[in-house]
Amino acid sequence: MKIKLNGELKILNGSNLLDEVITSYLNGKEARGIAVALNSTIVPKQKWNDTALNENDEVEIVHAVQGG
Amino acid sequence: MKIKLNGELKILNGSNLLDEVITSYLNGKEARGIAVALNSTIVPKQKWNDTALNENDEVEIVHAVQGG
Amino acid sequence: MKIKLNGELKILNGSNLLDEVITSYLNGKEARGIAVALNSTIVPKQKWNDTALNENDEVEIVHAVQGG
Amino acid sequence: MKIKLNGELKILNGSNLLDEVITSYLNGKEARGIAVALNSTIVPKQKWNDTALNENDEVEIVHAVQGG
Amino acid sequence: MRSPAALRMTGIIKMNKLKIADKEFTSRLIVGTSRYPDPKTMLEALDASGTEMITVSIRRLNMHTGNGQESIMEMLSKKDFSILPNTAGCYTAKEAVLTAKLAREALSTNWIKLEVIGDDETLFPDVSELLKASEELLNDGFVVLPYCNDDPVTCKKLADMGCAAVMPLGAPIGSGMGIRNPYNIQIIREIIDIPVIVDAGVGTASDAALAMELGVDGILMNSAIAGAQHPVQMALAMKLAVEAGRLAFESGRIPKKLYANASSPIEGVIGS
Amino acid sequence: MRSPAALRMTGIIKMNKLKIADKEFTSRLIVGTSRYPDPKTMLEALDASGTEMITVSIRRLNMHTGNGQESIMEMLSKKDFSILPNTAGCYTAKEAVLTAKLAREALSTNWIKLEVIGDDETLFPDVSELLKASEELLNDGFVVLPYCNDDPVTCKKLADMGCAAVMPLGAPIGSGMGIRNPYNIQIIREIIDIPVIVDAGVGTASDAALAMELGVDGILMNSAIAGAQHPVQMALAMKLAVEAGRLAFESGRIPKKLYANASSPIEGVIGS
Amino acid sequence: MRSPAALRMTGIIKMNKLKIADKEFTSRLIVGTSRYPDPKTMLEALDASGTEMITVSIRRLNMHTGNGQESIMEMLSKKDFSILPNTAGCYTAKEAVLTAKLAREALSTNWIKLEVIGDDETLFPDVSELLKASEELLNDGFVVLPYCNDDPVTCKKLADMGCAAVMPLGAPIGSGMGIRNPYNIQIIREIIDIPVIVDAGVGTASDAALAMELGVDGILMNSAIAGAQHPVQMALAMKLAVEAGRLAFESGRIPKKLYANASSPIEGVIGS
Amino acid sequence: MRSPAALRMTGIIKMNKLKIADKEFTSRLIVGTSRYPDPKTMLEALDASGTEMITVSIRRLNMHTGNGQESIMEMLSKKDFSILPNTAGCYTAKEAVLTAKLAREALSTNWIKLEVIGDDETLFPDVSELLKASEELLNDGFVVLPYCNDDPVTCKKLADMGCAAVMPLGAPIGSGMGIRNPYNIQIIREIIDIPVIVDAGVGTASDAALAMELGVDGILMNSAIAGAQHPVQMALAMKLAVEAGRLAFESGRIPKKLYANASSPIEGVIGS
Repeated sequence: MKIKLNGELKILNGSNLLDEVITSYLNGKEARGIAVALNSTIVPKQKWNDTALNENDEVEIVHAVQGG
Repeated sequence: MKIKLNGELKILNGSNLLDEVITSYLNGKEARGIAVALNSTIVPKQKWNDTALNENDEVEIVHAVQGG
Repeated sequence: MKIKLNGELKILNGSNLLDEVITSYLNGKEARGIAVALNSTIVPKQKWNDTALNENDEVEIVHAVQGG
Repeated sequence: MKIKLNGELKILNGSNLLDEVITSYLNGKEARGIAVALNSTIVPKQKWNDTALNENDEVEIVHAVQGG
Repeated sequence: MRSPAALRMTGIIKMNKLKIADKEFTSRLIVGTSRYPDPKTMLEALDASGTEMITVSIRRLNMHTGNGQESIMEMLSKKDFSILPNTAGCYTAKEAVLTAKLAREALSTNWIKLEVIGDDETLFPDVSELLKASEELLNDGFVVLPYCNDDPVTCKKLADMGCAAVMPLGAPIGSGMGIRNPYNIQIIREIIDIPVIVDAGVGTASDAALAMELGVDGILMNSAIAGAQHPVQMALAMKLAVEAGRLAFESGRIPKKLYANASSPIEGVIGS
Repeated sequence: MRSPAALRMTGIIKMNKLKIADKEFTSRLIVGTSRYPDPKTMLEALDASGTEMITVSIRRLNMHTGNGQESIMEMLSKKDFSILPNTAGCYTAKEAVLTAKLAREALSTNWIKLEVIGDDETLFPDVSELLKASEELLNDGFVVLPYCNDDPVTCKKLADMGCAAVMPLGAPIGSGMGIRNPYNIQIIREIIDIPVIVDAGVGTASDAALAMELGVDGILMNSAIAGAQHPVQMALAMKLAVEAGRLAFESGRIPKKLYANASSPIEGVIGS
Repeated sequence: MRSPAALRMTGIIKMNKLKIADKEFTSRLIVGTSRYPDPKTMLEALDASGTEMITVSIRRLNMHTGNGQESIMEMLSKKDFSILPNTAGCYTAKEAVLTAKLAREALSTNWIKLEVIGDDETLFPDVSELLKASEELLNDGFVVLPYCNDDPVTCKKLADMGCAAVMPLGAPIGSGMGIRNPYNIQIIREIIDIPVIVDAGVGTASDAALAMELGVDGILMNSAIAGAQHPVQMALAMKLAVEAGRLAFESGRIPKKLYANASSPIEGVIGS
Repeated sequence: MRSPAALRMTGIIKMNKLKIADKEFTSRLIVGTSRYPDPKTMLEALDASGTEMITVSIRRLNMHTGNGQESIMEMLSKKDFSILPNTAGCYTAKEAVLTAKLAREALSTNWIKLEVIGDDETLFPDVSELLKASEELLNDGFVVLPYCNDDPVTCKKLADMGCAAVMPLGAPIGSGMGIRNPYNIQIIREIIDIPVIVDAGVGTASDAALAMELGVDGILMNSAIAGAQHPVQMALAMKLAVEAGRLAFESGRIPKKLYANASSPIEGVIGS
């Protein structure tokens, strides 16, 4: 299944659960201070577990950086 | 029949033709350089003759004045 | 003997010693922080005693006041 | 005889009359619109003829140029 | 000596013409017709200003005379100015659009100075309503000259939409404060391809010259002339100032420097 | 439409003349003759500027040609300007007085633009030497127009001494910075009874207009015209700007306000 | 001598606090966290500035390190600033609203500095999109602080809508041009009842002091500090300047006059 | 967070000290003692200003009390300021020299703020008399700080003569007009090697900050503090403003640009 993750194409071979996709992306980093949008809708952290991704979904994983 | 002419109430006792209402309002003054709107729609001069007014119609008769 | 003291005419009936003229002018006030000029020349405090005034001498007794 | 003419040393072999020194300097150019100073004093044109130069005299021959 | 006009004719001095939509103007000054002491002074001031286009307002025809709402067109009868009606007094796109259409009908011109006011203390435009009205009027075939903020983004939108010019304000209408933010005007001039007319704010001749030196294409003014103690004389001052500013802009001014640069020659000083 | 000249002739618009000593000038612009690309451009620029008085410098007659020190009087042969020689390049009263006397002899004029420079980076005047030279030249019958600081006290002294005008600087010579301190110029204009000519600093047309609007009587400039990319055109711009500024000054401008004041009538708006 | 802090404590000098929505701030300076030479300098500068609220941006989490997109929250770990996320980089209401919601989720704050940019050369706001985004976010419970033009009409709309403050620009972001139009800022301050924060444009300390003297409630800056040669020192300069400007505003300055007014006493001069 | 004082102590922020003749000052603000509502307010304001040197005038000792000519030294009894007597009210070199000598005798200091006034409407200096008095006093061993025009040539002469500082005016005394000609002040700062103190003209905090950002070494003020509605608070504002301006000057500000420069990162925006 193909999704777009932070603007880049990603093939999901394993689970299509949002939670697992995020965990895999974070690669061991703690999931603090981040937010996630699925197809331009926020998915709160407590829903990551319930959210299955579909073909062509667009996922954004963001956090706060230095800004003015 | 009651209409509003340039913001003021007017009772039409005679004709309800727009043309005649205008002529009466102009009181002998030539109808040059003026424009007329009926209920916020422009009525070109050539249509004044064909246009009958209805109860509560709002007529605006305007011209150009000094402006900045 | 007439002198001018701070711009005002003064008749000296008694001593014409500068020191005494100053003391009299100060009227009990301590002679600290003041300076004296006789005919546009400074007279240092230690010379007041030695300085006799002459007819029409001009004496200035000044001190520091608020200034910008 | 040595003089200074417009800041430059000049040896006078012939006449020491100011008039002739000027004429020689002008080299055929008409003496209009010029002024002459000898040792920082103006010498009017009518006096050029009467004025003899002395050793080390300083002569300035000036005219008007473009200026702001 | 040759007169300025003569100099221009000989081709020594060329001042570009102003082109808005399909009209060409020699004068870069657009003048309002309001608030003069009397019609005679107005006509003389318009003459003195050298303007070729004047603004008028659209108001209800009021049969009572002497109320300051007489027909301007009658006053102008023998004059040959281009007429630019405005939508002054309109606070919504709807009012402004209707007023523009009435103007077109009354004056047989599809040109409109589009004003949509947002606030009666500042008379600053309402940006959203202005954009809406511009769009509608452009779709309806109008030549739209919008009075707008000195905001590059709004001006860019108006230009992209198809307006014939943008008319950013120099300062509040009638304030006489001059060009309060020359930087914004300069930015607008640089990023927009259509004519930029400074509308409102000019108080005196140097304001007009300065605006023109920023490269704008023209100036629209009213109060600065009509409200001066001597309107006709001020009109002439403005005419000259606009020309002066434009010529200076086209002449390529000397650069600014902190220190001096002698104008007279340094060599040949006596005693040196 | 009547031309500006026509308007003035009809008496509708009157611009006062400038009187310095016993001469009267219609033009309020005095122009320097230095640093133009070439003599032809200079002559055309002088014409375009409308000036009636031009400045020249006094320099050693140098028989080598092509050195920029040619006789200006030959260039001007057929022109009829009043000539105002300057003492540019002088750093002491003594040099300046001698230069003034040479100028009088060479040019048959007792008018002198008195410059006594204090520093070659700023070309600001040396006040003490200037006062000394002024006094000497006045005693010797000169009509003295001193180039001075924008210092009210120095200007007052020069006026009281008998100078024909004071010529405070707007900014350093050739800097093009405009009128850096309009307040001082305004104070000088208010407390002095003789003509005030702003000398030096003007960079572009709006600077000239602004100076005139402060009420000064005239402007002397050189670099702003000669150094522009198009000197002749800039000369015309300056002519117009000086006239515009003077007319505006005499016209009584509208007051400045923070808020707006509608120029179009408020009554009779449709839908109201 | 008593320190400033001591003076304030004794009640001799009181500086009002800044209240935005339900938060109260002693510091009137909001500081951006971007473009410092390194995180250590940033932290020291934030300390030196005395700020209590800092801005951050929301960006895609990028697992490649050393790209300037590291988590700011980790850098700040031990610090206790209020965090004001921004929507920098958004060009539409839609993007800005989504970014605001992501910020709320990531940072557990409903405060948002709302930026909707209209043009990437000027970084001026897009007024229409800004109004739209403000409305949506207000409806969704956000505390909205919009970055906007110095346009009184837009500011009034934003205030009427329920924004917690308006943040008009002083000059383009990062331009360091100062308060280009103090008149508009003054008008905005007078006609709006909510806090006015000048956002963008400040270049140096006097700009900040001048803005505060116009009566605005605070200043948001980033480049002026981060881009200075010595950011920590400049941060302190800005802290002091904001305090100085605010105190001066509250102190009631002397009026401006063209002429002098002796400060020393006139009587009792010797020889008089 | 560390306080400003703490930051300076740690060596992170260093502000250079001001050295005039042989004295070193931490504060760059010299404050006048005249025209406060009452002596108590004066003392509190002096404290709040952080000044280390205050000016006083020399006047005839008048035995009538309550005339504003009381001894300032008694008011100050427990304070430890350096005292800088002035020659305010003197119109000639002779008066000023005598006043300076009286001051030296009365106050046991050879420091003098030399004022020789040329005109009582502007209180501008008389340049010739000022130079004369400076020379005499320097020969007599005084440490001379002359109040002078913002004239680079006069300042250079005063510096070359041996004055300990030059004190050009920013605007007329008591006018509150700020630094009317920052260009001249900047030129003076660049061409003179001794301390430059701006004396007179400052009206509010931003004026003081701006002056310091030009690189001057200090500011002398009186009316701006004493005449404010809240003098003590304004004194603190001025203290902070002078520090802010100096720190900003030493910090190396960002350059000014016409266009924007994003402060937030451009990469990583969502949806991009």
